Amino acid sequence: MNGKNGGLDRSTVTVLLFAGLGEKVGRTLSWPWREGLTVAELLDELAARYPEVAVYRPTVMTAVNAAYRPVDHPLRPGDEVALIPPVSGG
Amino acid sequence: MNGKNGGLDRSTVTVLLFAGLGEKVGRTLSWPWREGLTVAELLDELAARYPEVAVYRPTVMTAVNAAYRPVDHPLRPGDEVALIPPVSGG
Amino acid sequence: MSREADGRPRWEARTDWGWFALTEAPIDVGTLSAFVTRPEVGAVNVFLGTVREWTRGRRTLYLVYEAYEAMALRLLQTLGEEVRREHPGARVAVHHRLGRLEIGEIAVAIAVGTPHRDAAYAGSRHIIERIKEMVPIWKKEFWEDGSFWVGDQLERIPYPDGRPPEGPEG
Amino acid sequence: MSREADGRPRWEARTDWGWFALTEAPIDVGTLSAFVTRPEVGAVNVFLGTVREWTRGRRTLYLVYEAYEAMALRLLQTLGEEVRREHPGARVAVHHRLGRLEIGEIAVAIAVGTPHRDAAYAGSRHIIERIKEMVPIWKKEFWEDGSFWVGDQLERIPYPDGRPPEGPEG
Repeated sequence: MNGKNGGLDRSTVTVLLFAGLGEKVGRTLSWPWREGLTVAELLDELAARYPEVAVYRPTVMTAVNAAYRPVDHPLRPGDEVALIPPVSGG
Repeated sequence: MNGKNGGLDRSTVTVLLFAGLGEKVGRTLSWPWREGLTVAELLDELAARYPEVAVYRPTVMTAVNAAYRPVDHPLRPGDEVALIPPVSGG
Repeated sequence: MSREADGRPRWEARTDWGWFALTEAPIDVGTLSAFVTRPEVGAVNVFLGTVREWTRGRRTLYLVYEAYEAMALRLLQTLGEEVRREHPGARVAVHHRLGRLEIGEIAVAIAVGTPHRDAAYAGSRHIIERIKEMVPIWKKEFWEDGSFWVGDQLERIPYPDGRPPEGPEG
Repeated sequence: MSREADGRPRWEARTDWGWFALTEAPIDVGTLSAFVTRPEVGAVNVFLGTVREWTRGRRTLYLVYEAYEAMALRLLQTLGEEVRREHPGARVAVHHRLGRLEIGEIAVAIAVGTPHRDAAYAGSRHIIERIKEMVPIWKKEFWEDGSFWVGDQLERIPYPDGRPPEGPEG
């Protein structure tokens, strides 16, 4: 559950995107990690690169390593960060 | 659904008893019908003959031809009268 | 009255929206839930009453259910119609076992299918409450030390002292 | 992740009281209700979410479900634990389909077994409400004229104008 991916550099985080957002941007991204990076800052960087992330951002919840986390959560290298659009299971 | 039983005299009613009451008194009785007989009067007559009917009487509901009916309901020959102790299905 | 394939008796009524039965054969949950599932249905609620072994410290060995079959079947249909009046388009199946049941067996299965879930929950709940209130079916519990018709203590509320009577049926 | 007998993927967690799964294979209601039925259980409530063909006049052809599987499975277990905290001794099974589903198929099945029925109803209702609120599973609807991720209109409440958007996915 560390989200560590053997094929990825340890100085990155893995970003997972789902549903419409995943279809538009891609389901998995590798993104550079830096000291002190938070979920919010990661979202800023992704939104600058992917306009769709900026559009979805007001509605997504965020999870780190498969658990919901607030946007001020600090990230560690190798973390798996998920952008969770409004769910529609059931 | 008339409760008419080919084997019974048309000047009788059929009485059905269930659960503990049926075990004690018998599950089916044939009882004489008379002009103007109501459910309440039938219960009076049964209670005089079967002490268990008197004991159960405060708790039984009554049905005529498979539908709940109040005790002032008049009976016709051939009717099927059920004494329904507190139910416990489900 | 008809017969199951194995000869056990069965009382049954089936319409385009409802399926009601009293039977001495085991109840199959999947068959009931499939009956109430249709293209217009998005939510199915199923309630199962199962035979519990322990009731307030007393062990049940098995149960026997008895019914006034013709009347009980008619009333189950009436309960289905009540659900349809409240939730138009609902599909309803209610099957109740009769005869001897072992621990863990399904005594009653109620399935209600509706477009949305509020109605499915409300419908199945309505039916089980009304069954326990007014459908002429009776349960006899058999314990290690005796047996007892539930409700037979001549009160409208079973177990008025909070547990089944101590003695065997008198 | 494991595999169904036919090779379809399956994510599963099972304890002595709970059984949680995400699977591309059809869900069998009887298996779930049997899992939550035990000698101490007297009431089982099952909720099924099924694939509805018509939503406000629009015809669904089929659905595709996608999930963040590891997180969804963990959260389903958490929901089971919430029911256990509220209703000690409850048994819980929750299975959710993934991949393509046809009309009438079961998308989610929730079974809760408890000694008495209030808790069984409350438990299954709690789980379906929480799934729709916070478990990372998404539904894509395919219509004759397009497709649409439900929730994707960027509002927290699907169908804010009372019906699905008219156009195909953009």
